[in-house]
Amino acid sequence: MEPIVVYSLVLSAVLFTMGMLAVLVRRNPIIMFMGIELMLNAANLAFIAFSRHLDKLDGQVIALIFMAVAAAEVAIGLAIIVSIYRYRRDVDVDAVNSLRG
Amino acid sequence: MDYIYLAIALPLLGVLVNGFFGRRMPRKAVGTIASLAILGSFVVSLVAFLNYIALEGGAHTVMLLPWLSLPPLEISYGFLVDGLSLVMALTVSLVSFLIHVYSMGYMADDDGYPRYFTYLNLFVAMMLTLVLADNLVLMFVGWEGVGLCSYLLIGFWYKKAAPPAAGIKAFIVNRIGDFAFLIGIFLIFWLYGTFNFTELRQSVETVAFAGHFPLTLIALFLFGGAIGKSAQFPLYVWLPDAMEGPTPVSALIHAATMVTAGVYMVSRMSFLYSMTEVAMLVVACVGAFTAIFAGSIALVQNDIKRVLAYSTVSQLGYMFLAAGVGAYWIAIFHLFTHAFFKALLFLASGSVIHGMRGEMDMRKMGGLAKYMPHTYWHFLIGAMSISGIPLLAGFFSKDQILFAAFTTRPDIWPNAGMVLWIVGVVTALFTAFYMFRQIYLVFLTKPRFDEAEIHPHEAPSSMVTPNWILAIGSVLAGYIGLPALFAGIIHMPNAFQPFVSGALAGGAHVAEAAHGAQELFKEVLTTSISVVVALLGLGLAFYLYQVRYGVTEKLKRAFAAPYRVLLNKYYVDEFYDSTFVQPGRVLCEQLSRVVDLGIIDGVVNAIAFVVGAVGQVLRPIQTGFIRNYAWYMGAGAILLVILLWLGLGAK
Amino acid sequence: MGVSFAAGNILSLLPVGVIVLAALLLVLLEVLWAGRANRRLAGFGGLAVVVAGIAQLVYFPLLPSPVLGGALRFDGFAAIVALTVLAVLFLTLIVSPAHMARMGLRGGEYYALLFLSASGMMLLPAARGLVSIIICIELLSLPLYVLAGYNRRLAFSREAGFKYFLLGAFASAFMIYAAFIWGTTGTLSLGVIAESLPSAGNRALLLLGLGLLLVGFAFKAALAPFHAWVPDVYEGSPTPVTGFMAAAVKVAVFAVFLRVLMEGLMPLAEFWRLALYVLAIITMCLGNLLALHQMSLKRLLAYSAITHAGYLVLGLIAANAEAVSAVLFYLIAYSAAVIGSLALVAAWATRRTDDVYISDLRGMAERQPLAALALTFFMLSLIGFPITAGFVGKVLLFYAAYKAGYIALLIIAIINTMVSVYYYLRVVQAMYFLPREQPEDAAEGGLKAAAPVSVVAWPYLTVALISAVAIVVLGLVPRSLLVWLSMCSF
Amino acid sequence: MDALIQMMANAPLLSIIIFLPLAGAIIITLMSPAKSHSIKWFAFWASIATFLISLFLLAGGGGFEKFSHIEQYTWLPQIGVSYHIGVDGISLWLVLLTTFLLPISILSSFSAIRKREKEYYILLLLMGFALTGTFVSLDLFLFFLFWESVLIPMYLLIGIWGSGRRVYAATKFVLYTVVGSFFMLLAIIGLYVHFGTFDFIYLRSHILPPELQTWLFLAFFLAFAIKVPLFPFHTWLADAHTEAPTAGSVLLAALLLKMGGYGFIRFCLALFPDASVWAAPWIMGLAVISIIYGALVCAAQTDLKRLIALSSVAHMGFVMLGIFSFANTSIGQVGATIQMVSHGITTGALFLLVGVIYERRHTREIAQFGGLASVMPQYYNMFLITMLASVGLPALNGFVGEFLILLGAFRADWALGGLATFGVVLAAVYLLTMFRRVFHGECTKPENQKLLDLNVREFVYLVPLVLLMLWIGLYPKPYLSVIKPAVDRTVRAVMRISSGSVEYARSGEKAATALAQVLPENAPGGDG
Repeated sequence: MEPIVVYSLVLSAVLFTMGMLAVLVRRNPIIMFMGIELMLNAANLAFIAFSRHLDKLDGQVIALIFMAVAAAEVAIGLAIIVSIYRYRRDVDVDAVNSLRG
Repeated sequence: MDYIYLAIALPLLGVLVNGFFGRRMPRKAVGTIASLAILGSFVVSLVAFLNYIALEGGAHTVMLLPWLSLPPLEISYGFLVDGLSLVMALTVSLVSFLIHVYSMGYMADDDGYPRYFTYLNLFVAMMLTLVLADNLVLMFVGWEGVGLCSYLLIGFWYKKAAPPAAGIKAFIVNRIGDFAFLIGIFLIFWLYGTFNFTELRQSVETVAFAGHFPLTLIALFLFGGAIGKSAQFPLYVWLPDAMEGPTPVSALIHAATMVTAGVYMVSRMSFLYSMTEVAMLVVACVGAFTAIFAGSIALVQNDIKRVLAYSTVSQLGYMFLAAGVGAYWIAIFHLFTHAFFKALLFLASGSVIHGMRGEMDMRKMGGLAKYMPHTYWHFLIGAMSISGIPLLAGFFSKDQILFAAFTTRPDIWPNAGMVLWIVGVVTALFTAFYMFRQIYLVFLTKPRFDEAEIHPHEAPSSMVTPNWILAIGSVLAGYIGLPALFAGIIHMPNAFQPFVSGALAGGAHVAEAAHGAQELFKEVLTTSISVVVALLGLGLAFYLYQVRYGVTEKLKRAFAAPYRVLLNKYYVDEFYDSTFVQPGRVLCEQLSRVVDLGIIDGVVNAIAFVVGAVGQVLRPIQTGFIRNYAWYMGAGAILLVILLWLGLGAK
Repeated sequence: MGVSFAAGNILSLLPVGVIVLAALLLVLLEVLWAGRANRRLAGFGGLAVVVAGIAQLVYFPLLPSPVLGGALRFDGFAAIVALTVLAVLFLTLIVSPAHMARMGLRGGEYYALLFLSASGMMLLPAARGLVSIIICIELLSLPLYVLAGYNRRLAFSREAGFKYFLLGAFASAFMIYAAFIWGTTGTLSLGVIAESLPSAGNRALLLLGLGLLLVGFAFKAALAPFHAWVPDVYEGSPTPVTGFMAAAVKVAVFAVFLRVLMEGLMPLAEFWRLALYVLAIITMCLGNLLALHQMSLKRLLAYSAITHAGYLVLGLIAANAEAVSAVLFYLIAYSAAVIGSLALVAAWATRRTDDVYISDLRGMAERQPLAALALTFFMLSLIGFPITAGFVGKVLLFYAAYKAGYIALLIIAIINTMVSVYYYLRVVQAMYFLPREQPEDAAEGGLKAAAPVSVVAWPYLTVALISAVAIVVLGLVPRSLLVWLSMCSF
Repeated sequence: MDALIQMMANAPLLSIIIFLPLAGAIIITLMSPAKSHSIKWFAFWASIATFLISLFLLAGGGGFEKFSHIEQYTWLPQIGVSYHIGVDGISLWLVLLTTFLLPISILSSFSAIRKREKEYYILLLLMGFALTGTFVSLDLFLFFLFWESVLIPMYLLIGIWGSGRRVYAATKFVLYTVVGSFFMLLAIIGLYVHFGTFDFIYLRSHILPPELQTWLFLAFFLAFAIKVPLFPFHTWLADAHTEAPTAGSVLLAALLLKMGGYGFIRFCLALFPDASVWAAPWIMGLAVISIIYGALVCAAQTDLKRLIALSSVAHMGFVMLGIFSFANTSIGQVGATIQMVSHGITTGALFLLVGVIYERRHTREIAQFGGLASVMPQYYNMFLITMLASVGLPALNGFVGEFLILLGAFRADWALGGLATFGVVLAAVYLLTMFRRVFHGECTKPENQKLLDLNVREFVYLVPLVLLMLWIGLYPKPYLSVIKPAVDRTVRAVMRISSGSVEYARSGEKAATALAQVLPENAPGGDG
C-alpha cells in the first residue's frame, strides 16, 4: 500500500471520528449535521484513496455520487431544522424530547 | 335358580317407583310397595334355597351381562348361588322385610317417608348384590353401595347437625378401609388374573402360593376393607356415631346386615385366608381385641343405642375371631343368629325410644316393663340370647366360637388359642353384664322420669309383630347349627355347617375335633365355663342394679379414672381428631394458602411481575434525547464490529 | 460491463417509471389544483398505483432481467416486494385524504413524497450494487424524513421528523463507510463481492466495513441498539405515514438486507451470523419488554415493529432457501396487520395527538364491533395465532430457522412471543372486557348518554377490512401466495 | 332409516360436524342483536343438529381401531399440510361428548346470559367448532390450528361474561396456555424439519431416535400438561373455571382439559414412544401428586366453583396416571380414555348445577348456603347423584375409569398406584363435606328459604347427563369396546418400540423403516 493511500485512509478515519464526536457531543443541530457531513466526506476520501490503491476509477465516481447524495441530505436537513427553528426559536437538541419512554 | 337376580331387581324396582312417585303416593302405598319388594326378594331367595337343596349342593353361577370387559379383565354381572350366599340372602331379605314392616310404624309421622323407603330398598338391593356377587368387583359395587345407603340413612334427618356429620364420618372411615380393599383387589388381579370367586379359588388352590408373602399381603389388605366395613379396631369409630340414624336403620344396617359384610367377605375368601397363617392370626387377634375393647366401653355407656352399638362392634369381633381361627362356618353362624337378636334388641330399643318420645338416655328411664310389656319381653329375649344364656340362639353360636378358639393351635403362636379364648370369655362376661345392666336400667328399676310429664306407651302392632318374629328367631335360630355336644344329645344334626361349608375352606379340624373323647371333654368344659360366665354377668348386674341399687355411684367415684376412660371410649375419637382430622384440616388450608396461592401461583405471578418490572425499568433508556440515541448507535456500531472481529479471532 | 438496453429489460422499469412519473405529476397537479385537493390527488395517485401494479403484473419478471448495466436487476423477488409496496401505498392513499382533512393539512407535496419514497422501495430489492442500494435507501428515506414531520402544527410530528432525519443521516454516514469493503475486494456489486471475498486482503478492515454497512441496515430495519428512533418517529408521524413506514419500509429494507447477506456476503456468513444473532436477541427482548407498558397504540405498534424485526432476523441468519419465502411471507403478513391497525388508529385518533391510547379503546367492541373485530384479528396476527397470516408467517420463519439449526435462538423467540401475547391482548381486553369510561352516566340515560359515538369513516374501515380479510385469507389459504413466493426465490 | 344411514355414511360426516357450528355462528352474525330469542334458539337447534348428525358416526358400524371417516384434502402442499381428519376409538367419544355438551351449555345459558347475547352464542358455537376439530385432526398443523383456536373464544367468554376477577382470569388462562402451546409449535416444526410432513399417520410410523424424541416430547408435554392440568401447572385452572360463566366452565372442565389428555394419548405416546416410557415414572409421580394435592387443596376451598374446579386437578391426575402406566396391558390407558369422557360428564354437570344456584343467588360462597335439601329437593337429588359420580362410587361413571386406571397403574408401579388409590378416600372427604355444608342442616338464611327448585329447562339439560352417568357406570361395554382396540394399538406400538425391536428413522431423512411389525397396514398417508 502506497504511503499516500495509508495517509489518506488515516485522515479519513480521523475525519470520520471527528464527525461522529460532533454528533455525539454537540447540542446544536447544525453542528451535528456538519459532523454528519464530515463523516460522509471521510468516506468519500476513503473511496478516493482506495481508488488510487486499486488503480480503479470507480472509487472517484462513487465519491461523486455520494457527494450528490450528501447535497440532497443537506437540502432536506436544513429545511427540517429551519422548520423546527420557526416554531421554537432555539435549536438545542436536548430540548426536544417530548417523545420518549 | 336362574332368576336369582330378581332378588336384587325387585328392591331396585321399589327404588324407582318410590323414588319417582313416592311423594305423590299415599304413605301406606309407599311402605307397602317397599315391603312387598323385599318380601319378593325373600321369596326369590327362598325358592332359590329350596331349589339348591333339591339340587344337592349344586353351587352355580348366573351370568347376566358383561360389565367391564377388557381382556384379560372380565368382570360381569354374575351371581354366585351357593350355600353361603343363600344363607346371607335369606338372612338379609328376611330381616330386611321385618324391619321394613317395623319402619312403616316407626317412621309413620316422618316427613321423609318416601325417601326413607327409597333408601332402604336401595340398601337391600346393594346388600344382596354384595352377597350374591360372583366376583370381587361386583361385590365391591355392593360394598360401596351399602356404604352409600348407610351414609344416606345415617344422615337421614339432615336438618339436624349431628346426623349428616355422622354420615360423612361413616362414609370416609369406610373409604379408608376400601382403600385397602381396593389394593387387595389390584394385587389379586395381577397375581391371579381374575376376580371371579370360583376361578380365583381354583387358581389359589392349584397354584398354591401357600404362605407366600403376596398372599398374606392380599389377605391383609382385603381384611383392611373388612375392618372398615365391619367396624373393627381401629376403624370402628364410625359405628357408634351411626346411631344418629333412625333406629330401624341401626337395626338393619348397623347391626344385622351391612356391618357383617366384612365377615362375609373373609368367609367368601376363606380359601385364600386359610393359605396364610399370619393373616389368619391377625384377623383373629383384631377380632378378639375389638370384642373385648368394645365390650368394655359398652359397660358404662348411658345411651340406650350406644350400648347396643358397642355391643355390635364387640359381637363382630367375635365373628372375626371365629373366622381367624378357621371356623368360618361358625362365623357365619354367629352372623346369622346375631342378625336376629341384635335386630331384635335395636328394634326393641326403638320401641322404647318411640314410647319415650325420643328419649335415649337410660338414666332417664326405668320401670318401663309395666308400660311396654311386649317390648320388655323382646328386649329380654334378645339380651338373653346375646349373653349366651343356655339354649338360646346366641348361646350356641358364641359357645362354638369360644370352643373353636380354645382348640386352635397356629404354628407361629401355639398358645394363641388359649389367649383368644380367655379374651373371648372375658368379653362374654362383659356382654352379659352390660346387657342386663341395660335391662335393669330401662325396664326394671324405679322410673327416673317424670311420670306426669311422659306417658310411655307400647308400640303399635306394626312394630310389635315383627319383633315377635325376630324374638322367635333369636330363640330358635341356634338349633339349625347345634354344636356336636348338643346335636348328639337331642339328635338334631348340624344342618348349617354342611350347608355353608361347600363355599368355605378349612374348618375341617373343628368338625373332626368333636369326635375324640378328649375333645368332647374340652367342649363340655368350655361350654360350662361359658354358661357360668354368662350367669356371672347376669348376677353382677342383678346385684349392682337391683339388690344394691345406687351402689354404682360409689363405684364410679371409687374407680374414677378407669370409669372416665371407659365413659370417654378410651379417648380414641379425641385421638383421631387431634392426630388426623385437625392436622389434616390445617394441612389442607396451608397447602391451599401457602403452597397453591403462595408458592405456585406466587412464582407465576412473580415471573409476570419481574418481566413487567424489567419492562418498566428499561423504559427510561428511551430518553427521547437524540444524542442518547446517537450514542446507542455509536456503541452499537462498536459492538457490531467487535462481534464481527470475534468471529475472526475464533478462527 | 456490457451496457444492455434491450427492450424487454427496459420494460421491467415501467412500474417504477410510472410511480416516479406520478410523483412528478403530483407536484405539478398540486399546483394546478391549488387548495385542498387531497381527494383528487389521492385519486390520481391511486390510479397511478393501479397502473403501476398492472404493469408490474404484466411484465412480471419471471427470469431475472438486468437493466442499466446490471446496476439493477429485476426478478420475481423484487417484483413481489414492489407489489407489496404498491399495495401498502394504495392502502395509505385510501386513508390519507380523510386523515389529512381531519388534521387540517394540505395535500401539497405529501403525495409526491409518498410516491418518491415508494419508488425508492421498489428499486431497492432490484439493486445489485452496494452503491445503488445506498442510493435507493436514501431515495426512500429522504421523503420520509419530511413526511414524518409533515404535521408541522403538532410538536410531536416536528420532533419525529427532526429525530428521524438526524439519526437517519447519521446511520447513512456509517453505511457509506462500506468503502472498506470496496477497498478490500475491489467491487461493490453483489454477485462479484461473493466471488472475491474469499481472496480479500485485509480481513479486519473488511469486517470493519461490513460492520459499518450493517449499522446502516440495522438502523433501517430497527434492530436494537439502532432502534431508538422507531418509537418516537412512529408515534410522532402522521398516522398514515406511520403505517406506510411501518409496512413498506420494513418490507423493502428486509428484502434488500436478506439479498445482500445471501447474495453478496455469504462467504462471510460465519461472521455476520454471530453479530446478527446477538442483535436479534437484544432486539426481540428489548422490543417486547418496552412494549409491555405502553399506553399509546402507535408507540405499542412501534415496539412491536422492533420485536418483529428481531424475529425476522431469524430468517436472515438462517439464510437458506426456506428463509427467503418465509421472510417475504412474514413481511406481507406483518404489513397487512400493521397497516390495518394504523388505519384504525387514524380513524380513532384525536386531532390533538394524532394518536389513540389503549384506554380510549374501552368498550369499543360495543361501539364499533366490526372495527374492534378487525383490530382483534390484527393483534392475533401479530401474536401469530392460527387462522391468521401471522401464524403461517411464524411457522415458515421458525421452520427456516429450525432447519438451519438455530434452536436456542428459536426458543428465545418463542419466549418473547409469549410475552408479547400480554400486550397485544391488552388491546383486545380494553375493547371487549372493560366498560367505557363513564358507564354510570350512560346507564342513567339523559343527555350525557348521547356522547358522540365515533363512527369509523369508510376509508379507514375499508382499509381495515381489506387488511383483515387479507390476514384471514393468507392465514387459511396461503397456498397461491406460497407458490408465487417459492417461484420468486433467488 | 337405512337409506339415511347409508347416505350419512357416504357424507363427509366429520367435516359436517366440524363446520356446522361454524356455519351456525356465521348465520348468527347476520342476525340482529335485538332478536335474542331467535338467536338463542337458533344456536340451540344448530348444536342439536350437530349432535344428531354426530350420532351417525356410530351408525357406520365396524370397529374404531383404525381411523375411520377419514377425509384428506391437500391444503398447503408447499409445506406438506393437508386437511386430514379422522376418528378412532380414542377420539370418538370425545367428539360425541363435544357435540353433546354444546347444546347443553347453550341451553344452560338461556337465562344466565343477559348481555351481548349474540356474541355469546357465536362464541359458544365457535368453541364447538374448534374443539371438534382438535379431536379429529390427523395433521399436526391442522391440530395446532384448532388447538389454538379454542383459546380465543374461551378468552372472550371468560373476559366478557365472567364474574369478579374475570380479566385477570382470562389473561392468566391465555398466557398459561400459550406458554405450552408455542413450545409445542416449535416441536411440531421440529418434526416437520425431520420428516417433511405434518401428517400424523405418516409420523407415527416413523419414529425419531430416542435422544431427539426427548426434547420434542418435553415441548409437547409442557403444552399438554398445562392444559390437563398437571401439578404444578394447574393454577390457571382455578381462576379460569371460577370466573367463567357457567357454560364456559362446563366447556373448560369437560372439554378443554380433555385436549391435554387427548394430546398425550394421541400424540405423545404415538410420536415419542421412547420418551414417553422414559418420562412415565416422573409423570406418574406428578399425577399422583396432582391427585393427592388437588384433593387436599379442594378440602380448604370456600368457593363452590373453585372447589369443583380444583377437583379437576385430582380427577385429571387419574387420567394422567392411566395414560402413563405402561405395563403389558392397556388397561390404564383405556381407563384414562373413559375417565376423560366420564369426567367431562360429571364435572360438566357439577358446574351446571352450581350455575343453577349461582343464577338464583349470585354467590358461590359455600357459607352462604346450607339446608338447601329441604328447599330444593329435586336439585338436591341431581346434585347428590352427580357428586357421588365424582366421588367415584361404583355403578356410576366415575368408578369405571378410576378403577381401570388404578388397576393399570398398580401394575406399572405398585407404590404410586397405591398412593393414588388413597385419592379415592380424599375425594370423599372434600365432596361430602361440601355437600353437607350446602344441603344439610337447617335452612337459616331467609334468602335461601324461597329458592325455586329446578325448572323444566334445567331438568332437560341435567337429566341426560345423569342418565349418562348411570349408563357408563352400569354398562360401559359399548364405550369400552370402541375405545379398547384403538388404545391397544397405540400402547402396543409404544411397548414394541421402546423395547427396542424397531429401527429408528435417521434424523433429517425421510425414514423408510415403517413399523411394519407393529402397524402392518400403516402405509404412509393412508390408514384404514
